[in-house]
Amino acid sequence: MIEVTDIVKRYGSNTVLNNATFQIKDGQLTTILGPSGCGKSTLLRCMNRLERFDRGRMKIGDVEVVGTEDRKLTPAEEKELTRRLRERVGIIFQNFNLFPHLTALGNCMEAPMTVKGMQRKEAEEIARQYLQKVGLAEKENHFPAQLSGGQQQRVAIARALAMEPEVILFDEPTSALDPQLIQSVARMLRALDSLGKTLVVVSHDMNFARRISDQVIYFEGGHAVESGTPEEVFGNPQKAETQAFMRSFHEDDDSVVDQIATGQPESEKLDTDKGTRGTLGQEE
Amino acid sequence: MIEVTDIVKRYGSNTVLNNATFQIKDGQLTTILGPSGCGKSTLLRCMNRLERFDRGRMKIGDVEVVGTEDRKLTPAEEKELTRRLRERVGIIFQNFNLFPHLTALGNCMEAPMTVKGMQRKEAEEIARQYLQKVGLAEKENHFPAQLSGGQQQRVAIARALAMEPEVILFDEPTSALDPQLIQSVARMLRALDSLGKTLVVVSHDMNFARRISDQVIYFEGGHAVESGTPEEVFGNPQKAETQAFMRSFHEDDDSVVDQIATGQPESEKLDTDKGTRGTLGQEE
Amino acid sequence: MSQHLRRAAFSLLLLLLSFVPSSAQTALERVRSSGVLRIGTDATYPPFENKEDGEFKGFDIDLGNAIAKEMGVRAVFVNSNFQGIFPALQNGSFDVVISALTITPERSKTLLFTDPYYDAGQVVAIRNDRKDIAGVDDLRGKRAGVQLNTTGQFELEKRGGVEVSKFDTMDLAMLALQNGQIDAVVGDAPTVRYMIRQSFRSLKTIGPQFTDEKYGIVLTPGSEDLRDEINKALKSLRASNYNQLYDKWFGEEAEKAAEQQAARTQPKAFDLSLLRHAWPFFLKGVWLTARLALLSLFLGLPIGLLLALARVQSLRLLSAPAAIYVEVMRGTPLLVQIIFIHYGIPQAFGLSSPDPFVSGVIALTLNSAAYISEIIRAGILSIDAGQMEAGRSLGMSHWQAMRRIILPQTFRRVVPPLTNEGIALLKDSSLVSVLALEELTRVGNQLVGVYAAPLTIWPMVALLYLLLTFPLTRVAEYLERRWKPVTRS
Amino acid sequence: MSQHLRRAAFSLLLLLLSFVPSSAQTALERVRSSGVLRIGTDATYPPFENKEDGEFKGFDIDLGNAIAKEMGVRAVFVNSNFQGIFPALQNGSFDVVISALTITPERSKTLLFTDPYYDAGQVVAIRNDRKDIAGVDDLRGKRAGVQLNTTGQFELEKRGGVEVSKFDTMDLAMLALQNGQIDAVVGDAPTVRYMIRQSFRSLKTIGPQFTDEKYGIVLTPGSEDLRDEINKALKSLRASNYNQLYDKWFGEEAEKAAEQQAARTQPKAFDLSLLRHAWPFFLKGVWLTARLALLSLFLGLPIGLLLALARVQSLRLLSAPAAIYVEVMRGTPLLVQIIFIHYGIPQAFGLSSPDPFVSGVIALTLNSAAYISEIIRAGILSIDAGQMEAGRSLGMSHWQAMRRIILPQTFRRVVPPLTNEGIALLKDSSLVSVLALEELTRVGNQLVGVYAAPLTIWPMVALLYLLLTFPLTRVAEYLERRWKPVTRS
Ligand SMILES: Nc1ncnc2c1ncn2[C@@H]1O[C@H](COP(=O)(O)OP(=O)(O)OP(=O)(O)O)[C@@H](O)[C@H]1O
Ligand SMILES: Nc1ncnc2c1ncn2[C@@H]1O[C@H](COP(=O)(O)OP(=O)(O)OP(=O)(O)O)[C@@H](O)[C@H]1O
Ligand SMILES: [Mg+2]
Ligand SMILES: [Mg+2]
Repeated sequence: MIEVTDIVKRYGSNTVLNNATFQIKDGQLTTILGPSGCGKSTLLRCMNRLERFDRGRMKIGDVEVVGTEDRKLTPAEEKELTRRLRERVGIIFQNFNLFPHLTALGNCMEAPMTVKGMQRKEAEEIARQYLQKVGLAEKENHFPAQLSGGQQQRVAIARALAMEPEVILFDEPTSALDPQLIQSVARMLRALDSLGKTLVVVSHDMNFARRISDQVIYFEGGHAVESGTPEEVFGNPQKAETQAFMRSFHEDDDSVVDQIATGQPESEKLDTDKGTRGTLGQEE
Repeated sequence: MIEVTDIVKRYGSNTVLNNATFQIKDGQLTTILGPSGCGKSTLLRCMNRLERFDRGRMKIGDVEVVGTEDRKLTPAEEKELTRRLRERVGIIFQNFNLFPHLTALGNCMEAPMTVKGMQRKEAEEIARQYLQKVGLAEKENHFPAQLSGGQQQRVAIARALAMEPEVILFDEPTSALDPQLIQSVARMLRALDSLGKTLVVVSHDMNFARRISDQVIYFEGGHAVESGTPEEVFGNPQKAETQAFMRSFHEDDDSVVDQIATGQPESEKLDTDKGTRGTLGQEE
Repeated sequence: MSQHLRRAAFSLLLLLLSFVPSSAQTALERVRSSGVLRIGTDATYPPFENKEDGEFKGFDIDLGNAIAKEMGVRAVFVNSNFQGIFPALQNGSFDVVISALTITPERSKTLLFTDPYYDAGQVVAIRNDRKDIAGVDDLRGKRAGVQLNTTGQFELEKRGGVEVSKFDTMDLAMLALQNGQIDAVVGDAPTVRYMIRQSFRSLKTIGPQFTDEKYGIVLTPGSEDLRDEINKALKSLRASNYNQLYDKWFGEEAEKAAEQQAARTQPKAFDLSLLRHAWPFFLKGVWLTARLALLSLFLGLPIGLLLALARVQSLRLLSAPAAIYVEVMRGTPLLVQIIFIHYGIPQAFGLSSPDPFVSGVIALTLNSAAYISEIIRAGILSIDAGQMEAGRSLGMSHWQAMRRIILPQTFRRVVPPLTNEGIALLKDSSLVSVLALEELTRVGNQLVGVYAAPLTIWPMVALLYLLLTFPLTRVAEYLERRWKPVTRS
Repeated sequence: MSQHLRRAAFSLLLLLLSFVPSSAQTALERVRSSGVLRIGTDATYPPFENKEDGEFKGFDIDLGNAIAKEMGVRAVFVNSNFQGIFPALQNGSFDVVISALTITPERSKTLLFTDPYYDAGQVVAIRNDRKDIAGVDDLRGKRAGVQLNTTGQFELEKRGGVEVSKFDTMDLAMLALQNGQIDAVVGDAPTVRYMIRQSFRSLKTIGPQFTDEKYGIVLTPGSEDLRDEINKALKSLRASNYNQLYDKWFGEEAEKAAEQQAARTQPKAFDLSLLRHAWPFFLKGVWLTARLALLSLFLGLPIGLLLALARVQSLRLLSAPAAIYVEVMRGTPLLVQIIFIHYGIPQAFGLSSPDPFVSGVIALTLNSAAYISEIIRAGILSIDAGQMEAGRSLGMSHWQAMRRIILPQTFRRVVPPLTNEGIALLKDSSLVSVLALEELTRVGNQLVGVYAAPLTIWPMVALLYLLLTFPLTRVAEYLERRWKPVTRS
């Protein structure tokens, strides 16, 4: 069970997470949707304690974290907390952060060996197994710089999975993947999910989201606007923001295509960064 | 007019581009589709002369490039060639490569000032204008590290556009973007295209591709398998590979969803890296 | 007293001998009429003369006063550092110099000496626990320490049969003796005694002084009348209270008093009062060192940058020579480079050697440039290749991308190692003392020779270097903070 | 001849005097019965003795042969470097030493000298174009150069009235003279003449030798009979062909011949033949320097690493002391640190000083660690923050991530600046010569004193340092290539 309650995170004056609140049941696959810059990555980073949030509470399993303004932790406490948190929670970064000095295989073996103290052979096996699953069996000896975007992303996935955490946070696991790979990733997530793992996936790929999630959370302006089953959220969204966001996602509805062509006014509403998002339409 | 003829590019033994051949008319918007690792990024990098290809010919406007095996260039020639090529051709990288020491604005001003020798004010104007277009007006003073994935990607787009090249190469311009932004990017591309610019877009986003392109090229195993209008390529693809690839892209067709759920055999065909792409299905 | 000082003073003297002020009166008349005897002294040589909280103290002082009294005039003391004392005497700043000056034929050529007033011979110092040495003659076949080029050394070598270890400075000899590395030390009696009292309580002097260096009062040639008058005074003093005067400063109870006094301050603390006398020397040294290091650093940076740029680009024609330059300049000792630049090259081209300072700066610059270039090169290579690609793809030339994209990111990364280099330069600059440039280290050496307290002077030198590096490191810290790359959190 | 060498040899001698081999025969009997006179010589001091392509040549050689002939025996020459020559004589490796040895009371105490056979006094050297100096007496008020602690210096100071510039080595004095920075040079006649012929053609000697140092043949105490025999031989030689022998080596045509010979080889090329004599000394120096530098580097690396790690983590308790350590160790001069570690600290704790080598290594290690730490710190900071995050997010502790993720990427980046530091260490190690350790630079200084060719010895020293740095830079290059981060293209 993951409970996030009224989390607030600021960068200087810029409030990135603004009383975000939601729950996720164990063993569920939850997709977080939302416009760019709404705080999705930040949220995941907070859940993995890569960043500390200012206020609010967060409970992952039996690990509880509170905002720094509510309670300052001693270095020792902090250390213990992160250790316990991270042995449960794995994350896949939006920008991969692969280890450039290690091969694909090395990237996946490193943590099992150092953290879990596995033997080289054992770690190698596991690493291979997951590289297999993401279809990179034969690139195992390439260094990150020798891999394509998609391949890098898949190495990142394999690296996280190799630690076999209970909770896995994916920051756009498919951004650089083609439909086929998206499917196999989908399949993988499903399988993990059916293995009782809790999955939190940030994604822009609606089809993907709709297809695989048990729960969908729509994020905007730093807080969870709406959450429910895919059917509910995609089917008949309650909140205005959600509706606006969804409307832009019905490719089969050709009117959209026209919209785009003519760049009609409603696009002005599509503002997420509080900055006016210009459209070349205006210039035409 | 861009003509690419029998281009071959190897990394050691690994042949990444394998007699790739295609044409692109001036002022057209061409989308290159294809599985991960099939050589799309490499192709773009070659078109921008960031990498040299081994054999074949490439003609962009009046600039002609031939493979290194066919003809070795003197440093002077090389220099002149890249200069002429790059003042026509701009590229947006899959991994952005923003300048970390410069703000979003700085990133967009740098080239106009150093290359075109613009005055600071002038460059600032142009930079602002394009940041506007990608909806980052109010993040202009953020450093890359302070930007979300999507925002970074948009800065990269603005940075390339600010140089106002005739040909623009996009390596997955929408990977990190939400549907709304994808639309505005689509709109932008359209507009550029209507400004007579030639656009080459590598994308995994079928809807996006179908929606905006004049021409679609399907890439696999390092060469252009099939090319034509979106209708042709998506509607009734000729080649087997294309068909297989397309099949995985009909979300409305629920059978796919089942496929995924059950992970049925045909998924074995979905192999692009020549490595067997495992599926957790097998384990279930 | 330090060789360097003596030689420096002497050369200055020769230089200034030319313009002796022509005065109507004779020296004696001047003194009589004015009723004051102006005495120059370098009050940095206890127990003969030093200043304790503004008061002149010491044997020479008392003697000066006594003599003045005899002559029925008043003594006025003028403090002058040793390098300036003869010129000052020459241009009439004072009438005589009483400053523990040994009478040497060398000086007698150009100066006027009174009769000797103090017998400062050589003595032998040993460890208190040493029984088998009762005098200089027992040094046969033993190891005796001396200061390089002092009477002590020449004496022992004349006598022979002693293994003479020559130390740059007296204090090092004393340390060696204390640590049992040598059997004895031979040197000027007062100096040795003073040192023992001050810092080497575990040592003692033995036997009589076995040579005689005599101290005399100095006047300018032409003031014979005054000289004779002073000699008269000295004679009558010897008859009267010279002895109690002597005892006051060198007698048993004097020793005791001094020892008690010293005992109170044992182990010798960091004696700031020394600074009062030493600071002009230190200042000169610090200033020279700073100039050498900073100049070389700022000249070395651009050269180093160019070398680095030459090495990271593909044209062998540029990179190869740069690589060789670095290999050679780093590979060969700076000292050799200095000697070659100052002596070798001019000789090769039949030119006369340049100003030592210039040679020094050139050598330090060319040398540091090699090291700097490697630091910068490493920085450049540490920048992600994607950055250059991005720059180039935007149409920048290799150099434009370097200048605008790579180097700005490089510099913030190489600040710490560059600071290393800057500091190293401060130290290496001490090598130019081979060109007889008196930078900080050299000055330290000289002062340790003058004062008995090595464990006071050296920390002082160290401190001054520390003070020199301090601004450097502060600036570096500032730049590091200022240029800190912005990170996500 | 170099002070160092003389002293070193002498101490060795004293050491070995104890076990003189007891032999049934007297020295003379031994020679007669064997029919050979075994002569020890250090064939590195032309024109008295040197080896030209395996052949002993020189005045002493001819003399030796002549004497043997007189005695009706055959002369056999044994080459021995100067440091070993007396011990060798002692343990009977040869019967006599003929090696341009000055007769000194010092030596007479422990060795047996024959009557003098050569008069090597002091001479004055000036520039060929100098007219106003005809002899030593004209040096009044002029600047004369001498080698530190040589008869030349003592003589001039005895006479006084001359401004004496003391140079560490004779060659520097000659260079200064040639460059017109001084008016004259005073030194041992043969040496000065030889130097002029070899490397300073623009100089000349003037006037007679104004002192007499006499060379004698050396025997061990106890071989008086042989000594007397040799004196006889010498006497009869003087009566017969001593003069032509002298002229052969020092007469006009000898000079001419030598000059022509020298002229042929002007400007003096890099004379490898010197190496033949010098290599044992060089070897010792190189070996010591290498040991000092490598030891300190390898001990300094881990310490530097720890310091760096202490500074990049958040706990002030660790980072603050590390920062201070670096500030102080970089801020203060290595020389001072060496002196304090070797003298100061032991004295403070009343211990006796450690072995100089140990002190040297400790000082160099602690000093370099400070510089190394800054280099490594800069490397760590240059790694993208995402790397640490990735490591931590996988559950690694800060230190695990450091060890496995950050440092491996760091090291490849800091190879060049670390190489800088390693090379700097090679040079800085020369400072330990203050503890009388004879590392490469010191050896160079000594040899330049022995041989007349500074512009041959110094390049040699430089070359040797170059050879020392070479492996270092090669290894660095290898590591750089080996660790080159894999890039896209
Ligand atoms: N270090 C920082 N300083 C200031 N603002 C920051 C910093 N890091 C992130 N931000 C801001 O926080 C907001 C949220 O960033 P975040 O990366 O969480 O967005 P996101 O939801 O992941 O967007 P995307 O889908 O594009 O990745 C963005 O507007 C960004 O500009
Ligand atoms: N330096 C290299 N050495 C060896 N192989 C490389 C190197 N760089 C790329 N490759 C291989 O070239 C192939 C094509 O890479 P490329 O980045 O062009 O693929 P892509 O089509 O862009 O894939 P994606 O859509 O995932 O970005 C990949 O299989 C990759 O492993
Ligand atoms: Mg994000
Ligand atoms: Mg790609």
